[in-house]
Amino acid sequence: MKKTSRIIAILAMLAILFTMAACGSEPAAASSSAGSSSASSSSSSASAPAATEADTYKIAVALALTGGSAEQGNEVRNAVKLAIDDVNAAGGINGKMVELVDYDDQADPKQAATVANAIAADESILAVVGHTNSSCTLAGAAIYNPAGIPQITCTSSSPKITDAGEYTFRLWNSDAYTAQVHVETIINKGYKNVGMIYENNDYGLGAYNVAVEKFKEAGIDILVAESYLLGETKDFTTILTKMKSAGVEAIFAVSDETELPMIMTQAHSLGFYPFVTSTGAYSTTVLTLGGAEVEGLYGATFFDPNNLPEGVAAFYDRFMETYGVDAVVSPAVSGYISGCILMDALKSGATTRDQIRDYLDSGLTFDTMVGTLQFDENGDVTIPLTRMVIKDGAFVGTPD
Amino acid sequence: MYLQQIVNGLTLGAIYALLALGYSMIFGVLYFINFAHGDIAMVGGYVTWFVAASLKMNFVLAIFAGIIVSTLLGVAIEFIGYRPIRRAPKLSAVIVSMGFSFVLSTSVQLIWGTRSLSMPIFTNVKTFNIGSIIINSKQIWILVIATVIMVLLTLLINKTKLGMAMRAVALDQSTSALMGVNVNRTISATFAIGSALGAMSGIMMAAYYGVIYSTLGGLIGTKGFAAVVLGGAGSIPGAMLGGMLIGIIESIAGTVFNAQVKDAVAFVVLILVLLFKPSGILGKDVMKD
Amino acid sequence: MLALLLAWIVVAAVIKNSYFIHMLFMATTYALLACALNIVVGITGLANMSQAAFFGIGAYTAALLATKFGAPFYINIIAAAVVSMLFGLAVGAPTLRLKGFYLSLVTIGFAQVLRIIEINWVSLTNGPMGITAIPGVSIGRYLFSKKAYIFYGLVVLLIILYVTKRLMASKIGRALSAIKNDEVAAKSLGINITYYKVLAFAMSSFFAGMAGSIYAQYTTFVSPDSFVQNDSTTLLCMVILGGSGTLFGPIFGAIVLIFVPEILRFADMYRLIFVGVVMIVGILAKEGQWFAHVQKFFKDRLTSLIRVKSGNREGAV
Amino acid sequence: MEELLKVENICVSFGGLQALSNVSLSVDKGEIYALIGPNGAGKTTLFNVISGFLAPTSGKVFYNGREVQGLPPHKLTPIGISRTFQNIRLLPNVTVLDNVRLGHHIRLKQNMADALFNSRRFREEEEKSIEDAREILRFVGMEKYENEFARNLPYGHQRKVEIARTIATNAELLLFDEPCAGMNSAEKVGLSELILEINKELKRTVFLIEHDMRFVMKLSEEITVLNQGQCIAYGTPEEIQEDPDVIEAYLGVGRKGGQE
Repeated sequence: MKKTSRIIAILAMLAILFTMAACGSEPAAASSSAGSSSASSSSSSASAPAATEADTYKIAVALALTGGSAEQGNEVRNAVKLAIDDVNAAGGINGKMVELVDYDDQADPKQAATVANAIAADESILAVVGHTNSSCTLAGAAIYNPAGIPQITCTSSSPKITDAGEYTFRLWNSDAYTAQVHVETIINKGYKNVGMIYENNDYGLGAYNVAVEKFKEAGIDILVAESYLLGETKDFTTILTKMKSAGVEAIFAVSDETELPMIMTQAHSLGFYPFVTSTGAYSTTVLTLGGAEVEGLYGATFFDPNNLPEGVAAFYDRFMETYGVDAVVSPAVSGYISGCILMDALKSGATTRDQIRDYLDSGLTFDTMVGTLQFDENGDVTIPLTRMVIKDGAFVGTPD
Repeated sequence: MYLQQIVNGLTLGAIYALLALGYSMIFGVLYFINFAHGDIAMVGGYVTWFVAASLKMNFVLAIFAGIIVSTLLGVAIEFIGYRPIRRAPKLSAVIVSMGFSFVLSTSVQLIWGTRSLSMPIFTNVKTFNIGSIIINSKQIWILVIATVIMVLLTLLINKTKLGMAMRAVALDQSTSALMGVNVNRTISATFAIGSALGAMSGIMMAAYYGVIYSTLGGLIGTKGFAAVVLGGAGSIPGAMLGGMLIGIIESIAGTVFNAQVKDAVAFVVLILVLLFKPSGILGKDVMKD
Repeated sequence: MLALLLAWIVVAAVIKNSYFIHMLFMATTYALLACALNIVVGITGLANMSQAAFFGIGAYTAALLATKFGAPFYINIIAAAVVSMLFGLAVGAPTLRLKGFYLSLVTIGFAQVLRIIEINWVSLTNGPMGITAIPGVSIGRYLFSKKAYIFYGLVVLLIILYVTKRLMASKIGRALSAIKNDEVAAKSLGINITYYKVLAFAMSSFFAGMAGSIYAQYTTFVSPDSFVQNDSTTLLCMVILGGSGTLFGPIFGAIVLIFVPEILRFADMYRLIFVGVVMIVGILAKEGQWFAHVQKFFKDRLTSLIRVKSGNREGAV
Repeated sequence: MEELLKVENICVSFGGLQALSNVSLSVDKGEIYALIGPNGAGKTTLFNVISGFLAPTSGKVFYNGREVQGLPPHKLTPIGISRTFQNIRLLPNVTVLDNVRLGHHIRLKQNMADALFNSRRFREEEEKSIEDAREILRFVGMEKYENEFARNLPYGHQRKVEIARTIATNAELLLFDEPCAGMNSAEKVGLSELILEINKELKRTVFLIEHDMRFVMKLSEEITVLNQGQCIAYGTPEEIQEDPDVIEAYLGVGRKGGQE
């Protein structure tokens, strides 16, 4: 009995291995699409016009759809989907539909490498939007670049991504610029006793370094600066008690939309009411989680919420209606823009991986809802930020 | 400032203690750490959120709903997962409990999404100044409720027939079976009570921070078992003491060092206790055969 | 069994698809880690829940040596193994006198503390950003292709299997299995329990370090996110589901737990539930009596007039 | 005769409970010595002290004139002390032969390198070990079962295998903790013959705990009686049988005399 089951097990293993060998030349069937009939020869290199034989254009999203950063990942995925749906609703491109393939990296670089390989192996995939966390984006870039797949990340801000390779593009601001905007908010308000809370990752550390320098230029020393682990630290009372006893008046918080309301709530429950400006403020999650506690919170966003540029309002409405949510966040905006830019590339006739890369890198300017963007020689963009404040439970643009 | 940090630590400690009690009771009867316990606590929090926020019902009702669901869940898990392998190596039970932890946390993500949700109970916070210390109404509520629960539990264990049966089973299963104790029913009851305490801890945690999120189970879970080891595995007063101490040690460590040391300090305590006094403060001798 | 290994080699040689190459590499790496863990868990019966941490130590060691000193791969793999083993000794020596479940808690605590160190010691580990651009393995002027790493891993896997097999046939293996079966009896026969436990721990972490070095040079990128508690848990499952204490069992476990979730990738989040269910049902089925238990339950309800006395024996072996 | 084991004023207390107080005795080389006493008298505790499983609270143990109290078992077995357990501790999932071979552990010289490279020393040693183990199995009459898993043997046979394992350690002093517990009278006769053979032919000193009075009286040359952690009598079997204290100790706790 035991022996039989063992033999069966061995046979099953052999079956798996040989199946792999047999379909070793076929694309990975990991997509949500119905059929993977679009098998193409494995010998064709990335630049070969393999995909033109397929009846759809495939774009992949490789994001944290579950796990620690799933919130951002799903926003971006939904936004890209919307951009693609727009094109498909209008009859597709050259008569072909655009198909979105989802890959989940679970915010784990090992998984990111796995899905990146799956994408690289699927010759019909033309470009990737992803990943969510910088560590995953870098792990993916190590595979996309040699394989020649254009990659756009919509949320990763690590400075290392700048040099990740010529196929890696970023539609998101660098740490330095973002931090500078927030530091200036505090300086302009005239606060001298400053504290800082930041995520212990490349994003937070980068912002911290910029902030120290900028505050120093203004003659301000940071009294208390503490980092915390994203997704793990939920109790900020210790940090806040320290700040309170140090006499901190203003806090620059490099925190995401989940932690920020907790920081505010916990500060107030200690009877501590500092001025706070934060990178994570512009998100309705902050409003729903924070309620009255986040009144007066400052932030920065791509555009003045009271004065939405043309197209943005429409995008907002559609996004909220399609996904049954009552708000839109910044990653969704950058995700949507990424999707649109890729659609533009396809429309322009760039229908291979290399053609899309060349299109992105051609120095073209893109007219987007956040203004005119252009990828620089490193594949980065700067999206101008405006300040905003939470007033009566809503985001309001503010000049200071 | 240290006094203030101790007050903060005590509040967290009370929450850890409730969770640790469940761990410890289950450890007492089955001799393994139920890794699904933190997730059972989280489910309690989510159910409470669902009833209070989505169904817009009274928060007391919501809390009871959370506790009941967790209790049933705990009993069901014991029945399906642990009872059949009670005599198997403990490592097998540990793996099964990790499997349940996976299933529960992922199910919660599927049902309620990965976004953090705002917990609509105890939102009206007032703060009181006592000398240099500030204490708020949430903290008072948590401390009061936790104390009441602990007193009731102590009475239950020491004064009732069920409590006696639990202690007997913890001491020696086969002998207590011979003495006429229904071992299966007692273990089920232990899981029920332990899970209910866990749910209370999960609900309080969510209420304290004002949000509930899908990684809550794992986060408080680890603090909970650190508290169990510190207090002494299998000991009820030990779990209470351990929880409180972990809360306070965390706050102090966070003050002296930084927030990340604060998050790691529970593990450092765990290791040190196991190295130097594996039986914990109030536990039975674990080195004995 | 030989057939499986042969098939593995043949498949590795034949496949071209980079995704399958990657999957096969991951399966090789995890098989390696699981076989190493088997020495501690399967043969000696100690519940080590920090295998991924040793994997990480190896990976970081190799990453640092390769990036900072440009060390060749053979130095990397040996240094990774040795450093990981030293950590294994540091954790093992003082804690191995603890009983099973306490030991597993210490290992969990160790892994967590290590992770906090990885994240915070930015000057060494580059913190949460991880170490990037780790040079790959090259021999002379030949730079390893991704596929070559499968063979690299297989060579180490064969070494582990050989070492395990030889040891199991020797005094050392008999002592380890005596410790697993009955510590008291082992003691009474003059076996130095602590010495052999530490030895098992050291060997296991030694090989885990090797796996880490291979992995670091393969992915060219390491970060704390890659070596988390879930990985340790999964590895433990691989060993136990595959057949703890057997020579090849952990390889089966690794193959199943690497490929099955991958096949189910289309199922999105449900696959994680599936992994949990595999853990539960796998163990329950393995420990047997599960169906008997269910059957008994209904039987008891039917004949509910008869009171079940001391039902705790129903799970008896 | 030469003194092999000497126990001097041994005290053991667990928490507040005094398990042994001032126990002294001495076992001569080549004799069969018995320790008797009612349940809970502290007999196994004393064995645990002698075999290194328990450090005494105070007092001394000498083996061959060397002070050994508090040494761990893995240091005591090599110098010549080996024991069996009240509840048999064979490795259930290991063959009878390998169980006995475990007794060779301390004298095998092979190291890891020998094992890995299958050196000549390794092969010779392993062959020798198998031969020796078979020899011992033949001696205890268990050679038929060498490939059986220990768990499949009947109780009496398991006991013999456990004894064979202690012989395999080459220890001079063998401690048997209730060797004939749970055996029928035929088995007991066989076992007592075996113990005599071990004593006479293999020249091992045997120190045993036993409840069965007939068994003890027939086998042992000297007896010490423990009650409630104290020595209450010492002497030859004849002297013990007539000692009023012993009779009272046994009657006082009911029918614990051992006749089942």
